[in-house]
Amino acid sequence: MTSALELVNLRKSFGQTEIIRGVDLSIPKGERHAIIGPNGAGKSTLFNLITGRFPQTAGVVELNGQDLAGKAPYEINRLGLSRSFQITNIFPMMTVFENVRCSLLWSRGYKYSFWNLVARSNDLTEAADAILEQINLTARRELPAGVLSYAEQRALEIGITIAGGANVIMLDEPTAGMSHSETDYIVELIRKVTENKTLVMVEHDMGVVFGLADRISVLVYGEIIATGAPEEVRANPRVQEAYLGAAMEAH
Amino acid sequence: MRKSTKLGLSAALAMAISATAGFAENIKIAFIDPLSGPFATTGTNGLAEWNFAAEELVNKQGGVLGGQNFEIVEFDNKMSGKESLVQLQVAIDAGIRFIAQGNSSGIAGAITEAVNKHNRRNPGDRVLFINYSAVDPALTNDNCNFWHFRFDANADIKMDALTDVMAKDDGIKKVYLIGQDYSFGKAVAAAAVRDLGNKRPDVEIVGNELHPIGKVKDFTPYARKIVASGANAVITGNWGSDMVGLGKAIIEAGFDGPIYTYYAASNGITRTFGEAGKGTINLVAEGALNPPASDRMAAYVTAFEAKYPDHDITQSRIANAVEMLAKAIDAAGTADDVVKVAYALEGMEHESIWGGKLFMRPQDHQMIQNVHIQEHTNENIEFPLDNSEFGLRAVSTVEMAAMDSPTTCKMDKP
Amino acid sequence: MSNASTNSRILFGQPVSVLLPWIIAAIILLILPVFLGSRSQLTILSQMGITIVFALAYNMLLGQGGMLSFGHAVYMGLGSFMCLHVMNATWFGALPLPLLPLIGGFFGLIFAFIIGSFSTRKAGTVFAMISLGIGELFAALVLIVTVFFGGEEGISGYRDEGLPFFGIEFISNLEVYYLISIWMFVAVVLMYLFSRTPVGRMANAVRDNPERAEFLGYSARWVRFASFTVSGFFCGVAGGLSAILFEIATETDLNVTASGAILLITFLGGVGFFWGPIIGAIVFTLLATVLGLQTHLWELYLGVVFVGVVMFFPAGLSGIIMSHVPALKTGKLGTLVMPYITCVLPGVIGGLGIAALVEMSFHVRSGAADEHEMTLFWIDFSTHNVLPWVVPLVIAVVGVGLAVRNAPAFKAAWDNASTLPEAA
Amino acid sequence: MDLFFVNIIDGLVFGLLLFMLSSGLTLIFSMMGVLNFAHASFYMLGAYFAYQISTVIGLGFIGGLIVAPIIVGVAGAAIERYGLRRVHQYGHVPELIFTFGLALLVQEVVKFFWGQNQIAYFEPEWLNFALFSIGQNTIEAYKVFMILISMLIFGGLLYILTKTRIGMIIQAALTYPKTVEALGHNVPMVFMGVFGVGTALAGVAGVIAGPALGTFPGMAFTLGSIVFVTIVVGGLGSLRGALAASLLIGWITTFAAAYNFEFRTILLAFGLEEPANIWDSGLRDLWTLTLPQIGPILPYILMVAILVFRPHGLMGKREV
Repeated sequence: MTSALELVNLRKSFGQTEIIRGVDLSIPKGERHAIIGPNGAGKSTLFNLITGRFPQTAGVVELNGQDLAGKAPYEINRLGLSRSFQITNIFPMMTVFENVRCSLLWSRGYKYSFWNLVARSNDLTEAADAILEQINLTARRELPAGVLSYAEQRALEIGITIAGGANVIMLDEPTAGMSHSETDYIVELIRKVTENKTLVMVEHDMGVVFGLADRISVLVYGEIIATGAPEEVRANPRVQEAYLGAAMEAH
Repeated sequence: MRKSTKLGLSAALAMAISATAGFAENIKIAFIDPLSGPFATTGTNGLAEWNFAAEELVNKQGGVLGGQNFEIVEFDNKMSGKESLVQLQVAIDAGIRFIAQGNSSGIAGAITEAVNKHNRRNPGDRVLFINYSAVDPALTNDNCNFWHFRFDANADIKMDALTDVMAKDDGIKKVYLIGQDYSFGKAVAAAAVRDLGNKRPDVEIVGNELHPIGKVKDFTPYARKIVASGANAVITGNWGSDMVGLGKAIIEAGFDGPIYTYYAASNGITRTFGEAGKGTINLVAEGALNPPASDRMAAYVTAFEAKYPDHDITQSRIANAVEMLAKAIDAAGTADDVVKVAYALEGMEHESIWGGKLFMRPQDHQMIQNVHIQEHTNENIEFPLDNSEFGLRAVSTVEMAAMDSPTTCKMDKP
Repeated sequence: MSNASTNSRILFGQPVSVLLPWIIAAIILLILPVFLGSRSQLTILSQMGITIVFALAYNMLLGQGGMLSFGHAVYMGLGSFMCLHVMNATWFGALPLPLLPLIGGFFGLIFAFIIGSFSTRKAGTVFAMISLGIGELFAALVLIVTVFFGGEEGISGYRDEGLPFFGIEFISNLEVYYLISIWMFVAVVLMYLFSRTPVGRMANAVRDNPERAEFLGYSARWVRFASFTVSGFFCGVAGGLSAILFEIATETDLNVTASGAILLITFLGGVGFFWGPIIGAIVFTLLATVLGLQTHLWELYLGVVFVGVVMFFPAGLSGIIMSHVPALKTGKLGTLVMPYITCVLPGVIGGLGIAALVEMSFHVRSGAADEHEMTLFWIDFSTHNVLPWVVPLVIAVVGVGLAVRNAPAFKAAWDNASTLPEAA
Repeated sequence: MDLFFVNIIDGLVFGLLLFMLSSGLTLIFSMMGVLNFAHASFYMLGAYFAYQISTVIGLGFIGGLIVAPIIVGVAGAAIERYGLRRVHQYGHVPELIFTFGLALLVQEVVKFFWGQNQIAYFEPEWLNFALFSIGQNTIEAYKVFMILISMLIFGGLLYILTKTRIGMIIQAALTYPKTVEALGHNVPMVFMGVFGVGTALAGVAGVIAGPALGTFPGMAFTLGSIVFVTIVVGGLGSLRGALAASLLIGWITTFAAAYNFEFRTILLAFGLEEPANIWDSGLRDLWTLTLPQIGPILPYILMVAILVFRPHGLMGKREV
């Protein structure tokens, strides 16, 4: 059985500086995997490499056994990978409902059609409403997404990300900038919506990471220094030395 | 009193003045030309001349048909063909039977075509098109029709007169042709090549080129070419800022031969050329202000300058058109049946206020008249232009220019 | 259009509330000639209809796709020229005139397809500048390629040489009005429906956030390209209608000024609502045609109004109208009447006073030397008396002063009317 | 060969004139992201103000050259402060449309106050003589004066941008507009200043170009879009790019106007046969086409090509 995501010797340089210095990582299907690491370790860059936002300098990214080299974000998305962003990235002038509905269009086969009317497609409306229900935004259905609260926008972002039914979900710091209660709410949400899917997330909040992840990879200076179950990683002396110690103290 | 009237909102949309022709005392002439936008200067100037001519030459003389006055109704076509057609439609709906337009041969072409269609489709309210300034020869040749009358000398006639004069000047050996890249510019160049070839085969045409209209920011490179070509005369049909830019650049580049032009006067152009243009700028046109042809004409111009200090009489044919239209309406005995008026205009002979005879050639409705070559100078100028000391002075005259010139016009007459 | 979640009656499978505006519009189009039936009025109405199609097609890019085009008249103009060439072709006699706009649309689509294939790669400034370059290029080509464009005179033809359509030859302006109205209605419906299709919806998404749209499986470039091509089609239809109405196409149809005008119209009407450009087209045509008959300074006023709208009401006229909806919903629209009378009305009157002063000084400067009489707002007076200057001055000062003084009260009333009372 | 040198000089004059406009515009564009459509309108205002000051008020040409740009700059800063900044919150498209409307409005206002005609704004007497001549072509002293003024401005601008603190901030803002704000500089103030200076530069260009190219209400329109072309071709945020592109376009348009190259030469070289009766041929426009006919649209072709193949322009650091 192929893994959901397979990174082989992945490298990325900006000019002279090598940010990602040979990452090897294999994430099996159905796993919840967290990538942690100190600031500037290259987590977001790694994310952007996987999702096709940047081209890699060297190495291979495989999604369900398929090489992603040279593919544009929309092509990668069509292969079943969906992501969220560190900075909220929604369609602010469209309604909440429209936001979700747009994210359903491609996967439901509507593609570039201009002979279907979206309002007439009951399957779209029902699916979008179901997702709104899942992310608890039904009451906000007709509001422009730009006026939602921060936590609601983050929830909507997750809704958009999972709506297309991708089997690999990548979340970039889903709880950044949230209060404790909001974080708890989002963690529950993530747990709920990624049921039976592969989840890859970057996260700073160790509580979230250890509560949610099946396995954790630690990225330091563009290299993965440890991968394993939360307890293994916590016990790994290199990790403690490089990163966790300080982070745990601060916690 | 106001002679120039504007149609109100009601007129345009609520049709308040529909079919007022029945009880109107005045005979209305629709003036359709640019009154806003970049070309408004020529438009407003023409409007002033129309208003003045109607007042002085018709209304103050007792009107036509025993006391009806001319009234000029202004329509702003914004120099757009389509807008002109809309305004034409409004004018026709307002019961106006005479359409005057002059700026741009392209628009004149659109109007003459629209008038032709309208008259064919609506025999009940036909109109006449008085073209007072558009000089594209096609309008009285291939594109002629019975409803169109041209009071200006067309580009070919002017060139014919100009080359008559140039042919006598042995100093001219090399001529440079330059013009705007559109129908009129091309017509001027073609006529110059043809006429010079006929009259002075020894004259060499050292340059014949077109530049984009209204797009050239700096004319210096053109001027350099002209100087380098060794030309001793330049012919151009340029107008507006293209004329000023070209003329100034040529003079500044050190050229001292004559520049023969069609439209290098008034509207700020004369003042801009000033001293530099003296002895260089020449212009070919019907009607000349200097020297005055008669006391009557001098009084007319003086009165105009007093009334419109910011305008000059640059389109003397407007006075001709007004006088001849009045005469034709009187002769036809009606201002409503334009067919009769048109037949009265055809072949009409008239003594122009500017001196000389006028003859509306029946074959093509092209006015035949005296054409003058005039120089830009400040000597012996009785009527200067642009409130400067400079003006135009006739130096030679071609009588009844191109009287027997051929025409390709085939007219369907009702 | 509102989402019909209420249990209203159903017609043609649609709630009546959704169809009602369309039905009303159709009835208005049908009976308008009864009231405005002269040839010129019909011509102006037809012109309005063409502008509506063009403006809506333009708004597919500007409002719905977030693409600012400075050369969009090219597609309408080319459609127009193509249709005139068809009208001059020998086989035109076999073509019913009502089908002609389809040909215009087809060519608009083809040209948009070609140009869009490289210009829609990027949105924003790149797209805007390419469109400007293309616009300038075609405007220049019109005068150079005389074989096709006919130079300055353009190309003209006869609409009544087509195959009679159920006996109609389209000679009279009324027949042409109905032809254009029907085409306009169909085009508007189609454009509205387009905005409801998946690709139309994604155009909004790409406008808002192209990157996010890419991560939803859509290529932003393809979405833009699709909108651009469809917009080109409707521009071409507008061009075809224009060919029918005016029977002529000239350089002024596709030069940069024409492209600028449609931007002005669309923005004036408001890009945020589907029907905004319709308002813009109606208002602009009226301003240009009617105000143009009233004053030589209409462009000055248009400039002031335009800059004012961009500065204070960026959502355009439709935005102003729709900003009353919250007050309507709270049921407090009535409370705005007095503030309107005390603030907006004096402001408008003051503005007219200023306009009167402008008109008078213009008249003094550019009128004939002995002509002191002028007419403004149906009042005759002499510009050489003092009183006619004092009156508008006082009106302007008092009007604007009142407006400024009462502005805070207006704003307070507005805010009060637009918000529901806090739940206690 | 004489003609070639003359054209080099003429192209230089026009190119430097373009640079005075494009340098200000590229600063404004790069920092604020505003494609200022009204930039050429400030150029026109410069010419008209200079006419008013030098001729009507009687301060002479130098008086106009000094005072007019200052007024234009102040007017520009005021428009930034009270107009553009207000519109800025709505986004880039309304901003652009605002400047578009402003350009229309300025043109109408100019027409209202100074009329439609070309006004009598001329070179000063003391510069109105032929300095030297190449072949039969004379070079006016005023042209050389224009070159000197432009060089002076370029030098001054270069000094300010590279040697002063404010220049450093501006340079940083050109490349990283967001970072400068993060560093705590008063960005609105910098914006207003840059807008004022940029428009003042356009004003200077107007003052010295008015007498040479004519002062009339359409002067902004004829030059307006070509200035955009210049900064897009030159590349965003690059003053040197703006200079290179200005000179390039200056020379392109000059040389295209100067040489009557005919396209039939190319067609014949391809072995095509010229139609016997050219005026009946469907391709007559192609056969009779000459370079000067298309000269003024060459910059647009260049721009479209640049945008399609090299979106960051000749020397730009980031995409348009």
